[in-house]
Amino acid sequence: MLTEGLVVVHECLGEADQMLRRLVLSGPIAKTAKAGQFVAVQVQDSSISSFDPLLRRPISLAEVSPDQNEITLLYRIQGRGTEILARARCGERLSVMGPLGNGFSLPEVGELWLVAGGIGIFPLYALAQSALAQGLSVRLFWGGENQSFLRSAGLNDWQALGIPIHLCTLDGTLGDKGFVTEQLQGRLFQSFQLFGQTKLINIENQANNAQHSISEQITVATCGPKKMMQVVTELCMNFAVPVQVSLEERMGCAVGACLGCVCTLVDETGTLIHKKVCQDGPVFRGEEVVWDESC
Amino acid sequence: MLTEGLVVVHECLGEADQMLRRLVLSGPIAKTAKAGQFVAVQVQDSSISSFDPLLRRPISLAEVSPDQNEITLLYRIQGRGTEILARARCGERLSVMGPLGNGFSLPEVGELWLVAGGIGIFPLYALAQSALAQGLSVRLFWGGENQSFLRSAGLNDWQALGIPIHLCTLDGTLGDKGFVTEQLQGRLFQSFQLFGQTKLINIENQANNAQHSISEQITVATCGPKKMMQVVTELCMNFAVPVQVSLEERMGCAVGACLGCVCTLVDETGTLIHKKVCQDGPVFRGEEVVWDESC
Amino acid sequence: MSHVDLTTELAGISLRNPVLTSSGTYGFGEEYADYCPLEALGGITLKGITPLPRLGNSVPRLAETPAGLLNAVGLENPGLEEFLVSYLPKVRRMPTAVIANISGFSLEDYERMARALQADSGLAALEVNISCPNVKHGGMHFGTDPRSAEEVIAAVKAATDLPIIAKLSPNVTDIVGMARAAQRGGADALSLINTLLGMSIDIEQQRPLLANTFGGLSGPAIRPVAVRMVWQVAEAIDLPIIGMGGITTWQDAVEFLLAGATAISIGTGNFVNPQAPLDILQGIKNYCEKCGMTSVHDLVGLAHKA
Amino acid sequence: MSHVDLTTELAGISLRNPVLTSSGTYGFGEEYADYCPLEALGGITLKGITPLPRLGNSVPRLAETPAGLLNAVGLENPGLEEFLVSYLPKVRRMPTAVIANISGFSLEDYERMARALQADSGLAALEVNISCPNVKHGGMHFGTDPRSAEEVIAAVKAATDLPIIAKLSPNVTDIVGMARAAQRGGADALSLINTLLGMSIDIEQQRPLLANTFGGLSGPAIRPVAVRMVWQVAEAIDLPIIGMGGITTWQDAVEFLLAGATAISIGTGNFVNPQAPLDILQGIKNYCEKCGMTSVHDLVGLAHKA
Ligand SMILES: Cc1cc2nc3c(=O)[nH]c(=O)nc-3n(C[C@H](O)[C@H](O)[C@H](O)COP(=O)(O)OP(=O)(O)OC[C@H]3O[C@@H](n4cnc5c(N)ncnc54)[C@H](O)[C@@H]3O)c2cc1C
Ligand SMILES: Cc1cc2nc3c(=O)[nH]c(=O)nc-3n(C[C@H](O)[C@H](O)[C@H](O)COP(=O)(O)OP(=O)(O)OC[C@H]3O[C@@H](n4cnc5c(N)ncnc54)[C@H](O)[C@@H]3O)c2cc1C
Ligand SMILES: Cc1cc2nc3c(=O)[nH]c(=O)nc-3n(C[C@H](O)[C@H](O)[C@H](O)COP(=O)(O)O)c2cc1C
Ligand SMILES: Cc1cc2nc3c(=O)[nH]c(=O)nc-3n(C[C@H](O)[C@H](O)[C@H](O)COP(=O)(O)O)c2cc1C
Ligand code: FES
Ligand code: FES
Repeated sequence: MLTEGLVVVHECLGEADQMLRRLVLSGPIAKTAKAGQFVAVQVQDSSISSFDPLLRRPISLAEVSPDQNEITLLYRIQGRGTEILARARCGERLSVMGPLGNGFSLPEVGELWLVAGGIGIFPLYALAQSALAQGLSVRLFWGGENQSFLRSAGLNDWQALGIPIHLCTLDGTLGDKGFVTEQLQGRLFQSFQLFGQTKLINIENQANNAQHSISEQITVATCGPKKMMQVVTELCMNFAVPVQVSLEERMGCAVGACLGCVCTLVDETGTLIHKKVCQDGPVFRGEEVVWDESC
Repeated sequence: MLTEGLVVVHECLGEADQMLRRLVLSGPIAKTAKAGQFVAVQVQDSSISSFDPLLRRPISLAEVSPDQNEITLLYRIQGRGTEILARARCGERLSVMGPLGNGFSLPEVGELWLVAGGIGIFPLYALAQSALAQGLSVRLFWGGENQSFLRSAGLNDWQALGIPIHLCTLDGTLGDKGFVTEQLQGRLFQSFQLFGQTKLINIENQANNAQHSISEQITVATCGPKKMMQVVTELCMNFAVPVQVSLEERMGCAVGACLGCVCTLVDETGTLIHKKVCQDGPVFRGEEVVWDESC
Repeated sequence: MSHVDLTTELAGISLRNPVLTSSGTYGFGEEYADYCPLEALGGITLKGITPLPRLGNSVPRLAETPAGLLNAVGLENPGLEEFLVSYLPKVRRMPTAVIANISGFSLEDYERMARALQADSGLAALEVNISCPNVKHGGMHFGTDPRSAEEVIAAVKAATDLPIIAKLSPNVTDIVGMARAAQRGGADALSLINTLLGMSIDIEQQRPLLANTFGGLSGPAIRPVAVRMVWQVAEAIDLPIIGMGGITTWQDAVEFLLAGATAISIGTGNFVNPQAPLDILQGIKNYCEKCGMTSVHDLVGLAHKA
Repeated sequence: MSHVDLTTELAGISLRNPVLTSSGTYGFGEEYADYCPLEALGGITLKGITPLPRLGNSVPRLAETPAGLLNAVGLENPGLEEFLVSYLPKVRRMPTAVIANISGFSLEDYERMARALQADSGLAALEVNISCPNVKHGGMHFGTDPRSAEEVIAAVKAATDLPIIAKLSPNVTDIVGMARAAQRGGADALSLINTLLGMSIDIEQQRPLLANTFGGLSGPAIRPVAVRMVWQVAEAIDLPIIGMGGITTWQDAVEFLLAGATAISIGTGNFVNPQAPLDILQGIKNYCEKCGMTSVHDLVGLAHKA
């Protein structure tokens, strides 16, 4: 769907130096969109005819409000495109394609564990809302640069959801000092009721034994830096916990027509195949993703 | 001089369908600028880095207010560049080069006749103000599409100057129906105190006899469509009245470095030469201009 | 109620209108269905295929440049066999003219594909890509040497009864020479232009941005080069031209028609505006009406005559 | 207080820094004085001169395109004699390296100009434009045929004791072949690239927008093509390169240095930002500092090594 989204809110999110923005667009996209999908936004008011920057920018849906006819996009000013986008004012119209791609799939029952790195948190909020609405229990693991970032990027909103939250920061200013994957690993151990200093590699067999019980209870969804998602996936695979990952790639068409945004997966037969992040994703089963492949 | 002009006023001029705008920029350019000079404006806020459209747009100084540190630009939305310019809001900053080129030169004494076609009126307002300040008497001949245009393009402001004004429109909705050059011709005849049906070509000799008296009294300055300025120049030459014309050409550098904007003149020896509209003009002695030349 | 005849004859094919979409930018015809109904288009050109399946290049495959796009997809495609089995049957049901685009690494590659694709396949024509700059030792060779270009077109022409469109590379000293070679080879029409070879460097990483180092430059940035080549070839050679390269608005499309293109094709422009083909078609129609023309064909090459 | 050594050696010339301005875009060195002090620049390249004065093409000579500019000035210049009399004396007093740019329509033209311009003239080097696409039967011939290019460079080299910079046209199939030809001819350095041949049609008038029909495309639009050519030539040939084509920001300049250019030159970018050379110089310096480099030369070609 191609629509002209009306800018109804466009504001700084948290501390100015975090360069985060909240953009609410009014339009019919809200009617059909779901968590994990994204839109492709033209960064200048659609009445301006400029071909520089040329391409639309993919931004995830952070919130979908079908009743208000509104979608919320949260983004970080990263380069030229988002810099220009940040200048859009209320009342302007931005050309928006979407909703695009396939979102996350919620499990029927059990726990949904969200693992976010940095601004990877943004698409997970819509997912948490859907999951809670469906009666799932949700748990968040979130790592960021520092306290200022986490607070700016919407920690309060998350806390308002009343779910268990595990935070960590690189500098230790909030939550644990370190990586979110360590917290995830700890919690996975705990869920297996395995304690002690055992290295992950040593418990693999034990984990496998326990796999049925845990994999039926927990689903992991993750978004963040590729490296982080890779470790999250490896951890989950060790515990036979299904994991959904939201990938990013540079996009041209955003509808599957140009093959610009492929990622490499391994299919059932063990063959390497390409899938399109825009059309087949951005959410994939972590187990299928070939993380280090560059073919 | 390269400055960041602060947009202090940006408004529609007259009827919306005339697509005219008034843009007042605050900055040091006002200190040194004179009537007939122009600026080269970047059409998007200088914080936006877009190379489409690539070039600056040349716009004449319609008013220079050194005391308020302000310059006024009047322009018509003509294409992509001016369309984007029209979106600039108060508080934005536009990168401005200027003042550029050589302005009109005022005679020491006598009468200054201004002949404008359409939006060619814009640079003449600053000229009229300077001339009046210097004690010259000023007379305006102005032709436009129709009444709505003339009123939109600032007729009131001109009337407020208290000078004699000869108007004409193509559709006769205001002033004479027809061309401004006819009015100019009539008035030139009158100034020679020649009446009757004599065709211009027949009175050339008589005009030549009278030339000293009249050429010492009247100076013509004109801006408008090329064809109009050509006829104005021919008329003036017949009466030996000095005429200054303000030319337009597509510009690259606007400072004389690229040779993109040349016009053809004939020098004292009769040789065809090129001059740069941006640096040597935009105001030239009409007598020198080779109007039909395309070399 | 329109009084403008938009139908366009090209290489013996009858098109509903002169607006096509370009190979590699419009997938296999279905991806843009939500934005632009196929039946509105004059035709579509499918993603380039090769005899064997190809995974193409690593990512990043795309880099944005001022008013342009670099791509180095590397001819990812399912291969001829899979194309015949899974895609061709759909083609028959598509409510518009469908042009297949073939690329190869040897004369035999091209021949093999041409033999497999005949008029009874439901295809309207075969576009022969002798210009893809992304594949090492690939199409580039055929696309820059007139003799090879003539050979490959002649081989394809002999192998199929479909009309042949030769798609030329702009990365040559003499585009007219290449067009002549294609004509000698028996091309029924020419597609002009493919992408300009370019590259971009990531100054943070201090290495080429595209995994493939080089990529093909497309989009509005290259339009002046494309219009020039269409103009030059139209002056010199009597073959219909499908003009492309940076077309994003109807004004761009009209520019190509005036320069001598019989039809126009939209590539990167679809990414900018997925409804570009519709907007452009409407714009062309309005322009013809404004000029008092009864057929879009009256525009073709008009700027040469002025 | 800078710790970055910006001095640049190029074809035996010592430049204060690697930032030059391009022929035809910077007049005869004085036009931009209000915006950019000459002493801040590494050097300037003067408007191209020919043996005889030329009035050049009719207007319009310029057309804006997406992120680009078409120009068809047609080598308007005062001619060699007037240049020697009126301009050269000023050159001596200019507080930066001044490079003259010569164009011709025959081997003799080039020779004659080279003979008139020697090291004692105060010039730092001679840039030989074998690429101007605007003049019918003009530079184009020398710029697209390797044999002619070699001949003209050799003739110039023999006629003057100034260092010779060969300025190459991008409108060729094989830029490396042209660069090799210039090297065989004795070039001390290469300027890459001149403008891409393009055109634009006025859809209101239904005729070419430029009076000359064709023009040279410059500006950010062509940068990916220019970077690619600099990269290819730097890989293949051991001559210093002055990189140009679309440089408007310091990031662009760094891209060319990383691709293998020893110095960079700003053309159309001056029109966009008349202080571009200053901003770019500062940006390069900051970038070097950030990377912990003590000399700008450490950047040159770095992206090849990664
Ligand atoms: C499916 C998807 C969802 C996304 N959701 C969000 C979100 O919710 N919030 C958010 O802040 N960012 C999100 N991003 C990343 C966002 O698209 C980039 O930050 C943005 O495109 C950068 O554009 P720029 O012009 O500011 O930066 P530039 O660096 O100037 O961009 C130059 C080019 O690179 C592309 N590019 C740069 N970074 C990325 C990237 N990380 N991924 C893909 N393309 C990139 C741009 O699209 C553009 O073509 C998402 C990306 C994808 C693929
Ligand atoms: C010295 C000078 C003073 C001017 N003063 C005024 C003024 O006070 N008010 C006003 O309304 N207009 C003025 N103009 C004309 C104004 O510059 C053009 O209307 C404007 O450049 C059109 O830009 P655009 O992007 O809207 O149109 P487009 O048609 O999209 O422009 C495309 C290109 O053509 C050039 N161009 C188009 N028309 C003209 C033109 N008539 N002259 C020069 N270049 C042109 C543009 O600069 C641009 O490069 C002046 C022009 C010159 C040369
Ligand atoms: C992502 C992408 C993939 C392309 N793939 C092909 C291809 O497979 N075969 C081909 O002949 N041309 C291919 N092209 C070239 C286009 O068909 C077209 O000739 C070129 O992009 C210029 O047109 P444009 O500027 O409108 O995109 C591709 C272009 C792009 C941008
Ligand atoms: C208006 C104009 C005039 C030019 N004149 C010349 C010239 O006389 N000699 C020459 O070698 N190159 C000439 N060039 C080419 C530039 O020097 C430069 O190679 C080209 O524009 C690419 O760089 P850019 O994109 O930074 O402008 C001219 C370019 C422009 C825009
Ligand atoms: S962006 Fe085109 S296929 Fe995904
Ligand atoms: S615009 Fe460059 S010389 Fe006038």
